[in-house]
Amino acid sequence: MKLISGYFNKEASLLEAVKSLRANNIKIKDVFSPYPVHGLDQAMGLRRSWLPRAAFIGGAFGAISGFLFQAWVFTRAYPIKIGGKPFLATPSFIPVTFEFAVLFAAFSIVFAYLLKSNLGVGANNKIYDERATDDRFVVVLDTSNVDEQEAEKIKSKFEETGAEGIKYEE
Amino acid sequence: MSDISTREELIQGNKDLKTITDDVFNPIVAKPNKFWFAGLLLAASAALIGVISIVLTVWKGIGIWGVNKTIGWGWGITNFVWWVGIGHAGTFISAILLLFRQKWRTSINRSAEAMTIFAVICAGLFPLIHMGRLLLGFFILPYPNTRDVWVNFNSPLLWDVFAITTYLLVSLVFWYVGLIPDLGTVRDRMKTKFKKAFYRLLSFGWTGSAKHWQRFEIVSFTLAGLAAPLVLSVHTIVSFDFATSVIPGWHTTIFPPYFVAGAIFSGFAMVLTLMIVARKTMNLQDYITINHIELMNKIIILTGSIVGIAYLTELFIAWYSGVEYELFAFVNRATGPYWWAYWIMMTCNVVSPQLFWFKKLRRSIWFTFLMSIVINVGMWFERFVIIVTSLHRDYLPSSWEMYKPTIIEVLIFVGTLGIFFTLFLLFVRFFPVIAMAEVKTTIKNK
Amino acid sequence: MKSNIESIMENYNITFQFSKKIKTILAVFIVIGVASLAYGIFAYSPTKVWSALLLNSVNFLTIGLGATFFVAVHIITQSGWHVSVQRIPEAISMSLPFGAIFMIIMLFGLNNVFHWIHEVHHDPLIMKKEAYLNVPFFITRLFIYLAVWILFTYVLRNLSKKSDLNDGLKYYNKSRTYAALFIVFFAITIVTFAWDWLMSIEAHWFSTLFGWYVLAGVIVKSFAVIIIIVAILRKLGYLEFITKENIHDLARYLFSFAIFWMYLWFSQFMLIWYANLPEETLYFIKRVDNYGFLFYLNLILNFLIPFLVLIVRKFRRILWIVTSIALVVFAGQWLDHYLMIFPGTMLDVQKIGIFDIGLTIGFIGILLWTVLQSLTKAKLLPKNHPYLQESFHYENL
Amino acid sequence: MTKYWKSLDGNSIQNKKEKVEKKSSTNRRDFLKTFGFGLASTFILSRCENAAHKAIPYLIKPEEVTPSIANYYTSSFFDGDKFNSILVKVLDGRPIKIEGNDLSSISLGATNSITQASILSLYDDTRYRKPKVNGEDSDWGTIDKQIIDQLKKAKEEKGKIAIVSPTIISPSTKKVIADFIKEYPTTEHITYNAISVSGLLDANKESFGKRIIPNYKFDKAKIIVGINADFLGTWLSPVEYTKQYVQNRQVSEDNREMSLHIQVESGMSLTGSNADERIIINPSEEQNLVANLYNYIANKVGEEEITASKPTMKITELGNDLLKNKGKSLVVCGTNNKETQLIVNGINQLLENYGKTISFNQALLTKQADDLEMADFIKNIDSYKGIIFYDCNPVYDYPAKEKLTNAIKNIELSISFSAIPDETSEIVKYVCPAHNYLEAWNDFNPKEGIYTLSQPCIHPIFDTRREQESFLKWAGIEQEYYQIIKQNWKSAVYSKTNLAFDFENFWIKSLQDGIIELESNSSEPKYKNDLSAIKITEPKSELELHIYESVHIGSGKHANNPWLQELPDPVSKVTWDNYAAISPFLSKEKSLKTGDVIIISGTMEIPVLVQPGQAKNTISIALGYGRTVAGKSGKDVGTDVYQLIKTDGYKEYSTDITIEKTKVFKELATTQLHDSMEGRDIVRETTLDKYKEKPSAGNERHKEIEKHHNTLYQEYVYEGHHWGMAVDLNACTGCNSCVAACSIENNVPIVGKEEVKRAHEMHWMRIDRYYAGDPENPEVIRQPVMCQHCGNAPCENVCPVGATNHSAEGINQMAYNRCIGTRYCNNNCPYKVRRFNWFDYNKSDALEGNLYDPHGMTKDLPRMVLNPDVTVRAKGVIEKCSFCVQRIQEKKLKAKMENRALQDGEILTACQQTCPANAIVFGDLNDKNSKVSKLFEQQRRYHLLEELHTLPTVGYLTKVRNKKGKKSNNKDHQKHA
Repeated sequence: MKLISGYFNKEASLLEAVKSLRANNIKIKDVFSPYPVHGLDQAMGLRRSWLPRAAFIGGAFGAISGFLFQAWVFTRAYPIKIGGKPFLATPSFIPVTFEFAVLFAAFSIVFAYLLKSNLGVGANNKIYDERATDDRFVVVLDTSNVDEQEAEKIKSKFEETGAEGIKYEE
Repeated sequence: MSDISTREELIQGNKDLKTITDDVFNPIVAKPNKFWFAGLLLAASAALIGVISIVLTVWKGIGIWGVNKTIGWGWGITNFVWWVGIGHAGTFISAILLLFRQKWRTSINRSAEAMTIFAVICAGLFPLIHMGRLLLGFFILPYPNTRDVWVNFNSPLLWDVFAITTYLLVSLVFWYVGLIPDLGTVRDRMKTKFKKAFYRLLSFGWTGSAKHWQRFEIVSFTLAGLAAPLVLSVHTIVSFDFATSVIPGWHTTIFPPYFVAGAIFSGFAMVLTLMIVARKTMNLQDYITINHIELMNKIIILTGSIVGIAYLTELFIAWYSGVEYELFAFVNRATGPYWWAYWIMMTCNVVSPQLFWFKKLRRSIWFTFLMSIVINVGMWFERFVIIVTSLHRDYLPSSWEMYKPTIIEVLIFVGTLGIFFTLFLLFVRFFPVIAMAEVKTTIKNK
Repeated sequence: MKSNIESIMENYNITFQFSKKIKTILAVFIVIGVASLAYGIFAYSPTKVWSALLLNSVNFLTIGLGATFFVAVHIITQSGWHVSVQRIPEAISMSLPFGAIFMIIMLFGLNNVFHWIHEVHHDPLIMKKEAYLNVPFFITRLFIYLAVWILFTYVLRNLSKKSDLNDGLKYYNKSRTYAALFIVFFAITIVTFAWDWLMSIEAHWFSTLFGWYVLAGVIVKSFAVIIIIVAILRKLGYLEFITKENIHDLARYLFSFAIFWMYLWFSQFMLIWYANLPEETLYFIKRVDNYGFLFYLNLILNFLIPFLVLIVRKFRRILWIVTSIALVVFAGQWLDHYLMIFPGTMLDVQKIGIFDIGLTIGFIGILLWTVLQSLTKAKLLPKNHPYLQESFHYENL
Repeated sequence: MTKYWKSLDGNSIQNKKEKVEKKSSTNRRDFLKTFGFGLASTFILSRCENAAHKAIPYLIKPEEVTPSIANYYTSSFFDGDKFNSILVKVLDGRPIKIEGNDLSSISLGATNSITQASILSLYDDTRYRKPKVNGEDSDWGTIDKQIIDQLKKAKEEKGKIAIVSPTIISPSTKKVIADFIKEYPTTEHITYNAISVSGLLDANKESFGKRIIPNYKFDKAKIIVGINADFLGTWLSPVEYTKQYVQNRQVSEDNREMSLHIQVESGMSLTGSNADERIIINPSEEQNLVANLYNYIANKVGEEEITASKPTMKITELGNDLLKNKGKSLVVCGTNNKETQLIVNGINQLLENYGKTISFNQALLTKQADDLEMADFIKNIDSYKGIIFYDCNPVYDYPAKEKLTNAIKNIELSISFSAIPDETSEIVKYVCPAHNYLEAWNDFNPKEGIYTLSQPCIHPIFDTRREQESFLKWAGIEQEYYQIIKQNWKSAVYSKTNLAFDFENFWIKSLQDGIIELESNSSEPKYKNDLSAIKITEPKSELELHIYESVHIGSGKHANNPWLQELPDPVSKVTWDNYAAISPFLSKEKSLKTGDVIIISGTMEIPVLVQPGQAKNTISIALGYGRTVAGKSGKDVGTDVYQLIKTDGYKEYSTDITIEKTKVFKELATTQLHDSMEGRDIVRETTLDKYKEKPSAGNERHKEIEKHHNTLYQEYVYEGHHWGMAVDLNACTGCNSCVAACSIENNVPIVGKEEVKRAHEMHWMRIDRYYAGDPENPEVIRQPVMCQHCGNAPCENVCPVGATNHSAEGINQMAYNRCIGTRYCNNNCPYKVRRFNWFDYNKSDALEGNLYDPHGMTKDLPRMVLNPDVTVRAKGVIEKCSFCVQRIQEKKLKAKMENRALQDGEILTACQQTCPANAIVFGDLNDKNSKVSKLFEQQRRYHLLEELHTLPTVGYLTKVRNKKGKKSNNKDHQKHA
């Protein structure tokens, strides 16, 4: 795989570069930045993430299962008379139901996020540049299937938008 | 991003991306100073004493505490509520302030969240060790067993189990999700092989990819959305421990929001205590500026006033209710044998925060530090007043008793302080204390 | 986004034009209200009529009050997002004097709704409360509340209006002090107001949370009303500068405070349910037993519907959906007041009928009239507001 | 209530009350058989170690023993002071509980706390294991030989021998002693009572020619005046008197009359605290007051007056009240002053009470000793060659300690029969330990015409021998004491009855009933008296000491019983100590507060207790404390005041003293710190006049509250049983017997003084005591509080593990095994009746080395007293009243096995069963005809803190005070509705 990457030290130049590359229909492999750059996802044309849905599903599952579990325990499994309260003591079940919902929702979204992003203990994702987590912005393009001319164009776009450096990788 | 000229820069010192990284990274690799070691030694010793006291309690029995037939909960649960309260600020800062777009939170949320987690750990200890039969404490979990007994879902103490566990786990996850990018930064800057491997493990393979960032933001925001009601629920449920009962002084409907306000109040005070020390010792004045302190002080006035209004509401309704037990409970608080605790509480929590209406005091580091201690003391006494003065004279005068803690109870409290500070000192040594990536988004010079 | 900024520039000087057509419609509303009132006086007991008047007066008053609170809170927190809609709560807050008039009219009907007024001399429990529950003090309190609230409302409104002409920051900074003072006064008086006018209807009953619970309702309602007015103005062709993000934010607050309202409702109910002390449960027993349907409907309108709909991000960004929910919540809050008042004042179980709705329509007519009238008095966008830009430059995740 | 027995010889022996049938053992063979079962267990018992590990199954099961089913044996308790007819519950060979024998006309099934707790002395770890010579262990052969030698020697030398004992009421023992004296004619039998009534006896002798205590009939009196006589707590026969007293105190809608009780006293006694009116006097005013009362009445009825100075207080009203109730009044006086008692006799005579409320039929025989005889003996003690101490401990409980001690040390032959080490047995030469009363045969004649038996319920645990056997042995009589009793009964009792057709049957019946009451209707003796010679003592103004008997510790004999020590004093609620009770007035004057130590007359240090209702210039101190030789529970607990009793002439229980303040503070272990009801609606009360008008008087709030009883959820409907309890506050005297019974029945641990100070006491029930009104003369009100078994129990809601929940029969139950000890339930209990196991009190913890057992209750021997039907609770769990669920289950099961419905009254809770005041009634609320349901229908019924809607199933009946038309001055706790 042949890669070309452009290095920027300003957020503005990065955005400009990404926009201009996209305007030229050049496919960007990935962009690396030390912090979430505002507007970069629109610039790159990234779709909104579906992750909140994981939270919603997890939360709904947590709430429903939490409530049903309590109701089952109190009315079916082993009904015990407690303080004269009804067996199906709905108000009493709300706090635990709520906690179940939040717990499941939070863990669902976090696990979904880690899995989807291939993050986790022992994950060894390729690091293109160590300064990308510090003060550099890196735009990486895959040039495997790209001809010379196109590659040149990329390079010129990088230079136009003020890239600090350009790196080629096999 | 267009300039919004009216807002001041959140951090000072005209930082750029590089200097921010340096400022946060350097303490991790630098050799810690004497104060750090001295602090750790002190904290760890205190923790050890606490652990010994806990072991003694479990072995000998709760009888070595000062609690008695009338006052079933004393220091133990007071400390529990106090610690849980402190454990509210971190998540409040990172979740609710995130939802309210209060960008200034970025300088303090990392350490505040860490503090939250440590405080919740300390808090969680107390309900466990105050059990008469800690070794059978697992009964409190609803697990299938041959006797087919489950737990009592009516019990607020059980709700606590779920609330505290959920809160601890979600806070931990929330905190760690935020840490991952910064751990990536540390990893990439780390030179020594072993440490690099260590941080590689911790950083979960973070690269800084735009897609990751996009998801990171949405996950953070969703977690904030979940954590915001969660943080309310935790102290609400803690307040239910008291409010569901029929004990005058405990059973009052205002408890849930008032406990939450009180928790945030005390939590911010603790954040201030720690931040004021940390910014000084770790040279973070540029990040945790006087503006940050002022803003936190404003939240302290707000929450302190809410607490104050709640106190007055309780007092008024105690009279208005026409229920003699209610009225007595409050009169007894103010004039009974524990009057001093009540007035410490009143002075520290209601009167003194009002001094922050003066801008000069709000922006005085020393005064703020003093106040943060005062408020923590006051909030400790609030819980003490609620628990002890309500119990010690409830319905039947024949059972009225006095409560005095034993040295063991005091040492356990000291022990949790030790645990808390030990963990915090280790945290500042090995983790980025400031959320670099988030601070980087706020600066204008990028 | 450029188009947005441009349009803002164009709209800087626009004020609302209160057209004849709208006035006619509102006049019809008011006529319906008056007719209903006349019918009510004719057909129902004075207690019922006064109860309905109390419901609508309190509802009316708290809408205006909630708006002032909204303005003040955003000033002291130095918020920016709301600037594009700020003139709407300001306009709503100008209804406050009318609300005050209704409250003063209510003074003539106190005997009909507050049973403590006649029982204070022989009911031993109420006798204990006489130091607080006595008519002169009650009326004095009302006048203090109204005077101070109206005073602050006008001060804040004027400072805001002045900022249009002059340096925004100067007036803004000035208004911060007043806003802070108002908040302090409001925080205490909204609670005592709730005790006076709502809790004391059932003078035996008490709940420490009650004041804050009413406050939560007022906040939710203020967001609902703002959203409704925004929608009306949009319909009439104004406020094109309002972005999806602004709507999203309003919806988010509506959503959050609906949850917060539910939280307080639950806290109050659950604690009373749990302890089951007769002195406290009597309040809920009346409502659950006699008004069961409305009791649960209250939760559906104020929590379940807004929660289930607005939890979806997409829906939070669609004005008509948000507006529908706002209307539901508005109705829900009205119902909440209904449930606070009627089971307490009326001995026999009541049904919501044409009279109640007609009267409310009348009050809504008056409210809209005053609000729209005030909107004509100032520009729709506070162009010198220091955080104006911010209002257009943020995104909701 | 008891075990149903098939009679042993196959004859169906019917009881008077059919449902109560009691075990008897017929003859020696049967006796042996009865105890055959015990051999294995007692063998193990005596070896103490490995007790539980070597249970041996029966090869051939004795027919009357079913493992885990209790047998009840009739017996009698007499400690030389007070008598009680009892049943002993024996389970698997161990006596574990004492109940009253309801066939006894004396106690009618009730017991007092001392009787209840006496079971523990059987298992007292300090008991002598063997006979001792000069403090060294010995054996009976050796010791008998030495003693007989010495006795013979004394006989030859005509040396005097004394048997010192308390009043002996056992006819057979008396016979044995007589036989012994026949053998050794130089022997004298000297009796003394630690708490003496010599003055009363001699006064009666003078007035009536009979030196006995008459039969007081409190139930016949419309007005009772007690003068320093704590007849409900300690005086003579308190259980009997309580039973009588409450008959006229328990009002109901059908019977709205009650007696008027006026108590004249110096210290606040249990009786005084129950009085409708208390008149406070210093001890020195007593005679003056009595004389003036006599004169007032004499004047009205036209009799001659005696010379006395002006009364120190108004007695007109008192006199008029008495006069109004001629023949229906009763004046009793507790003094040991003969003159005073003579005047009291005179008063009763003027009031025509003899033959009506006081009778010489069935006179009480429990105290007959003569102070002068004992004083004389002490004076001449050095002239004796030998002294035998029979069931007494004069070195402790006789004031002339030093003299006695020296004399005993110098005497050649000194013998003590004491079963446990005491001050006397410690210095005698020979200790011949007697059996515990539960191990031995004996008979008693507590009242004229009333004979009772006590039978062994367990094989003697140690190598001990009953006193009578020792006497017989030493007198050279080869006869068993058991046979002597039987013979004696045949001649002395059987001959006077026609209860059975032959003696064996009579004997079986006697054993089965435990009591035989003979008809007796001898005519009342004539009164003849001349009071004119009496010189009335003038009241003094100096500080006086008033020495009294405490309700639980009594004479001090049972001081080593931790159950008694831990029972709170009925009035002061102090445990584990005595104290100098001073009046609030004196407290202010001398600036003394509770716990300050003072020095009395330069000799003894004692902490002060500020006691409302105490006479201003009088300090009251209880006897029975300050034992120097006793087990851990009795030794050095409190201060001994026997030495302050004057013994020249009649013992004087009051004397002049001086006090001196010290800087020492000694905290008293009190179970109740707050004395005021704080104007709360806790105990509801009314006056008799108001009650007569309206039975709901004082209880108006009940209806009001019931009206507002609304709930957000349906109340549970109990099908089947719904257990409930009614407590009559008008009957309860606060004697604490119920607390003792409850603790014993339910294995409630002893925590000791230090823990009581820390409010860690474990009693499942308590008797709350409040004062109201003027602190110098307050009204006292009491309320027994146990778990209220609420239908809407706040405790149940909050237990995270559901360890406490509700049974289908309405009992708030505890699953100890489930409890994790959060104490949340206790916090949430408005009645604060839950108790937490702060430490490992009974060696049941999983962890080692953390036993907390200050009084050795977990040692193998005391542990034998545990009730195996009730779980001992581990460290860290909550416990509380269970309505004696084990008793409920037992009776339910029994009814089921007998295929019949459970009868009302069949189940008795431990507290109910022992209550001398009939204040507690337990039963099924679903049974509309049950006693408890009937009581619940009373308009006096209310529930504690009922406004909380906890729906307790314990109901209280309001207290009614007989206050004659006076305006109630107790606004303090009269709630306006």
